[in-house]
Amino acid sequence: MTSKARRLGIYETMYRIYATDVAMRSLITSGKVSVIYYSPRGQEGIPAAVSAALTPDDYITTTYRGIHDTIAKGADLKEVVAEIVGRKTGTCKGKGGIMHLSDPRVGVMATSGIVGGAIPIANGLALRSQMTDSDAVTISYFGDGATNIGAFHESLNLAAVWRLPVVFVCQNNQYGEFTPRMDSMNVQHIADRAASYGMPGVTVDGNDPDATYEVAAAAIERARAGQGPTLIEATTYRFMGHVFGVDQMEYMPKEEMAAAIAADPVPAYRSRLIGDGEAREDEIASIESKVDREVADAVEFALASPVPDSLDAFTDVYAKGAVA
Amino acid sequence: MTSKARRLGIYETMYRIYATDVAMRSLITSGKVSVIYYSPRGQEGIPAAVSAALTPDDYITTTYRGIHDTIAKGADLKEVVAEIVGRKTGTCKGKGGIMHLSDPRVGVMATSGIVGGAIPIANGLALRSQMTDSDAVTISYFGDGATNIGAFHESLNLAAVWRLPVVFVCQNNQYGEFTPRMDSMNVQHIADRAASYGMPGVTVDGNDPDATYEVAAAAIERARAGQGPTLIEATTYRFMGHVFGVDQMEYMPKEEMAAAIAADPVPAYRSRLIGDGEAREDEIASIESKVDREVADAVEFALASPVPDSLDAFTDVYAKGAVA
Amino acid sequence: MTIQAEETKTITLIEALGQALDDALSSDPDVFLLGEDIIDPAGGAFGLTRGLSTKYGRERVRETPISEQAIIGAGIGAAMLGAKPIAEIMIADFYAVCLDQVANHAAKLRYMSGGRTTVPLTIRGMLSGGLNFAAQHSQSVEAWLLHTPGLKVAMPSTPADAKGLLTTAIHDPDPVILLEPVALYTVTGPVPVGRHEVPVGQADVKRVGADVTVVTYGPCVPMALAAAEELAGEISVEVVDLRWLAPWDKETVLESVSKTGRAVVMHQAVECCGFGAEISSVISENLWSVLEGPVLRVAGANTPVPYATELEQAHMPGTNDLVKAIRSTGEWKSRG
Amino acid sequence: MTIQAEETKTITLIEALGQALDDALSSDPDVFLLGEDIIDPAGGAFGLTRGLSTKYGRERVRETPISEQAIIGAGIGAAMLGAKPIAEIMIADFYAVCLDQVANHAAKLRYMSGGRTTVPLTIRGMLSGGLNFAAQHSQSVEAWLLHTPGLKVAMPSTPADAKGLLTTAIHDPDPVILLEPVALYTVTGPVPVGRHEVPVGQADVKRVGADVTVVTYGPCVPMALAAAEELAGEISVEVVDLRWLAPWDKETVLESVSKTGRAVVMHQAVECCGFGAEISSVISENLWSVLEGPVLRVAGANTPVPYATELEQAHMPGTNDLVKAIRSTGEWKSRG
Ligand SMILES: Cc1ncc(C[n+]2csc(CCOP(=O)(O)OP(=O)(O)O)c2C)c(N)n1
Ligand SMILES: Cc1ncc(C[n+]2csc(CCOP(=O)(O)OP(=O)(O)O)c2C)c(N)n1
Ligand SMILES: [Mg+2]
Ligand SMILES: [Mg+2]
Repeated sequence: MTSKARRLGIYETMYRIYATDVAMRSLITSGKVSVIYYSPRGQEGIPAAVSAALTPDDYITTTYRGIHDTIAKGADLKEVVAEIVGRKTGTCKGKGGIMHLSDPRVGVMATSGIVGGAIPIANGLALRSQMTDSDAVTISYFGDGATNIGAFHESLNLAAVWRLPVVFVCQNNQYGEFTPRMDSMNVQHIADRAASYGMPGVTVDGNDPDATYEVAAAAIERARAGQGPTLIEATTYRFMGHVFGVDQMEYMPKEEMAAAIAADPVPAYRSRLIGDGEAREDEIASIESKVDREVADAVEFALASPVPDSLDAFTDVYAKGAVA
Repeated sequence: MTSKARRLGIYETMYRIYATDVAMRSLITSGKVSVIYYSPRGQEGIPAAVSAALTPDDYITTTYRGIHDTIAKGADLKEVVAEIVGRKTGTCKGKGGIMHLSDPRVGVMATSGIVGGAIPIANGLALRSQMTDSDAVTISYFGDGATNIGAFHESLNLAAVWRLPVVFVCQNNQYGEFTPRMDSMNVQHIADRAASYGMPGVTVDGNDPDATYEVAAAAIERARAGQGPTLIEATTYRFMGHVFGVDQMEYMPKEEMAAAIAADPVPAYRSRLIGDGEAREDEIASIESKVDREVADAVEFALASPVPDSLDAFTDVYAKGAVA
Repeated sequence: MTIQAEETKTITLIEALGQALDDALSSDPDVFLLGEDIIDPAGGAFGLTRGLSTKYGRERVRETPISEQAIIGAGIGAAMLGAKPIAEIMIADFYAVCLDQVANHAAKLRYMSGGRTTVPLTIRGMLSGGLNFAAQHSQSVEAWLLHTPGLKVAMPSTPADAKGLLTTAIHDPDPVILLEPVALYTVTGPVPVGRHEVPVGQADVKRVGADVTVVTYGPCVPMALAAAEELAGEISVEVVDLRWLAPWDKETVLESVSKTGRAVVMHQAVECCGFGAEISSVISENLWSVLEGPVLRVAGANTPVPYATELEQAHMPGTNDLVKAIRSTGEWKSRG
Repeated sequence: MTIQAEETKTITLIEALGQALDDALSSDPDVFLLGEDIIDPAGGAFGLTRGLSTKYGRERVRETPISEQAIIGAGIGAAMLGAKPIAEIMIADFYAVCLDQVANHAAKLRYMSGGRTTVPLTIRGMLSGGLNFAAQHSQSVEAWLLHTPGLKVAMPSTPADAKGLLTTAIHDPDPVILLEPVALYTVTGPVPVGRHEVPVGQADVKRVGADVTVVTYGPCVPMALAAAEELAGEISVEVVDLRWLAPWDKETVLESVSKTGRAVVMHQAVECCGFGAEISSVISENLWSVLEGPVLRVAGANTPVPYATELEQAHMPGTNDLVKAIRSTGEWKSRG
């Protein structure tokens, strides 16, 4: 793939995430749906860049704030929106919601609502790839706050000891709920935590999709080559706070937010691509309108989809049979 | 206190631990008692040196393999032996056994059988000291294997963020049960893990009580002065394997064991003190016989003590009243 | 009813909890709070602790990293030295990440030390359910805790009880866990203005009746009262709100069932191995000869909690389920 | 009895478990083991896995750091991609350090994903108790797991059942937890030489009787058989060994109690909110009209498990307690 195609692809993914998020937020703000929603606004560049270095056979795990990771990995947009609005046609038949989006057909294997909860599982996916000599790589996405929980520590240690083909991507958006990162840890760079495991650690500007791509591609290559895991800290910012519409965001300094919005990765990357001569404004615009239609279709599909049958509550507990 | 007095005190403590361990093992080997027992043989120097830098008002938490830490902190030897052999007169009235020795009168606050389980509690003790402007320091003892469990990570991070007056002393005896340390982690020095928390980390030869004292005293001083926690890795070796009498120790290379025994800290420190002119052989011998009598008395006391009443099983669940 | 004829003010359950914390912080220097996101300006995920860090300082209202094991451990250790810490576990499902500190340490330290150490720690936080928060943020985990001797466990259903239970918990010499039904956070009711306690182990008969006893607690209490109201005239329902789940008020429950001869137990937790089974067993063991029929259970279905409203409603027990169960006891023929 | 008239060999329960692991490793390349200290030369804390790492290599018999969350997570992830991992949790008390992976993830992933992902993981390890291992190494924690929909849970009492349950667990499409009573590790019995399974949810009537049903499992089964023997001639006792606790064999239990009209449930776990309460409730709910008296429970006292023998014996339920309970059912007057 040419670098141009790749970069346009990254932008398209970013825009898909962006447009879906805008649509979701307007569904909520307008009162059309009432759901808990964790906006990825501001973090689009990270999974878009990482996914550009992945194949459909690779795997990811992510968190409640993982709609961007899930879309970037190629999950069906219709199903994603339908799941969040609680429909039978969603990725999880309406049983999971945004905290548990999963689409194993494209490698979205587990989304956890427990901070750090999916990190140990990422190791297991990578272990299976290692044991079956597949060259699939697993990406484990999580937040800065998650690096303070026990499961993070145990998992990075085990991945290093077993040289698992897994890349840990910490999306450092500077906050865990309402807690500024530096109130909860004493290290400037989360990537430095890799040293505890004898694993490489890299900090990259997560709002720079090109830089993020380079770092991710190198780590993924390393993992694929059997050289073991890497911890990537991709710095970014969370424009919409923790839970969209609920979080008052008073704890986020106004100047900090203003600076972050000024560095908004979506328009910034758009301008850069145009500036670099990768595409003309109208070419970008036509990608965007294609995506806008896709998103509009997804929303329409979701809202037109049936709600689940109440009896579905009793299936999928075990492999076979229903329980009462 | 003169350096001579301190060094002789450290040796006396080491010998007290040593003699108690010999007595415990002979009780078991002779079949006089049948109990699970985790021998500290080989690790005597660490708590003996650390305790020389502590006051009776300081606190410790430790593990199932913590009889040496408990004795070094000044717990009543009679009660310690009585507890291990399951008597009513033990530190815990026979309810705890070796995995749960506690003597809050001398600051032995919690002994956990869960790997890493007491580390979070050490923080709490230190927090109370900090909040009440007491200058007490808490020592949290644990093994090398424990540094791979989640509770270790969460606790060191919190201690650093809150600058707690706690010193984490990892007794790196090279094994966790039957697993060599380097099979379970990818870092040469456990002390390097301190960097993840923005906390100083020091590796010291735990078989050298003088070096260990210096390192511990500096860390304790730091903690007392409000400058926060330190992670100390004290390297050592476990002569008797995991559970005494049960562990076949086939997994421990013979040469490694031979080298460790050749460097046995108890006779080595004895010789060093004599060589340094701190005491004559006969003066040391008289300390030893004093301790031997103490240990003999403790064993006698323990074996002569009554077993618990079965109704005691139902008390101490809650503060007041018994449960059925 | 334990609310005395004293001055009261009508406030929400969440306000009552905040008030109990405020009172405790102001009256007892040994009290402090620790937990994730509890400081101002947000003051907790639902604003329960809002204002407290500003009033008492961040030393006594301590924000923590996302480290539940470290949170509980810090609470345990401080409590062992005489503090009265109040640790927040934001949502009850997160007991799964710190159960070792709760069940293997807080619950057992007194016992394992032969009574030499004590853990006067309070742990509190939301019990979710019914909010479309899905399988990992909606569980009622009280049975895990009730199967762990050494813990005291309470769950309020009214603002007054919330204040009283939390106040009692804070000053109790043992580890107490308060599970706060978030579904009831905005419920209002009269709350004593002064210090108010609900003695350990004391249930409250929230409605007196003659025909059937409903034993319940927490978020199901309003449903039980609604069911009782719906059946009024037809069946006279007594509603016992346990409030304390450990230790629980067997006396009050057995007295009520002695009178009615019929009992239905209701809780939001899944049925299998839920607290309802324990209550049912104890009633049967003690009142065999007076029971007109088996103790019935109305509880969550034995599935994880689903996300979409239609599914979650199907999973959760509701007023209708309870009404049906109560009615079915009426069909029993008296044995006598 | 499910043991067929096929070739058997008399071995210990721990050997039977080792054999099931060996057979699975040799017959199915998707099977692998992971856990602490499980490799040679030690082969596990009690030598259960001895020989397997030498035979199958350290890739398939994987020693891990002391990181139970990471162990279970690795098992979950590998299982989601088609492996049949067998993770060891050395002692059941340690579920407290990894309950989040077990209860919030392994148990729920199928459901939360609407059936798109599956976790054919086996978790096995010792259930301690009676060995003077004290409060943190002696707990019977099955009720925590049984209150968590999505898990299957089994406990053997004989070498043959141990082999059969473990074999079934390994090949089951859902997460299965096998709790192995270490007190029975050295018990011997005939074990089928070939592949042997115990179908999910199938109990075994270990002794046929007419007067009283004892429902039990795991370490209490030998006690129940001893009690039955002691009472032979006086009271005819039927002993139902559940083997599978989730899902459990309600049919067999209800059939037995329909016949006897009297039931005693026994387990080593503490009584409050133990599985006995669930069994008791289900029996009462279903067989009210045939019961001659309440279902009785014989269980661990509601205290942490103490260390010294005299204390631990007082805490644990024993054959004598069961005999007493069974005898007490004889005093009931028949209702009929
Ligand atoms: C174990 C656990 N503790 C607490 C929570 C509540 N919680 C949900 S998200 C969150 C903040 C996580 O921060 P971070 O890891 O930085 O991710 P972000 O939301 O910023 O993407 C918290 C505390 C949880 N879900 N799980
Ligand atoms: C959470 C937990 N997992 C496993 C065990 C079983 N276990 C007891 S001691 C031990 C080894 C600990 O090694 P280390 O921390 O190095 O301490 P040492 O015994 O060498 O002093 C293990 C795995 C346990 N007690 N707790
Ligand atoms: Mg964050
Ligand atoms: Mg060790």
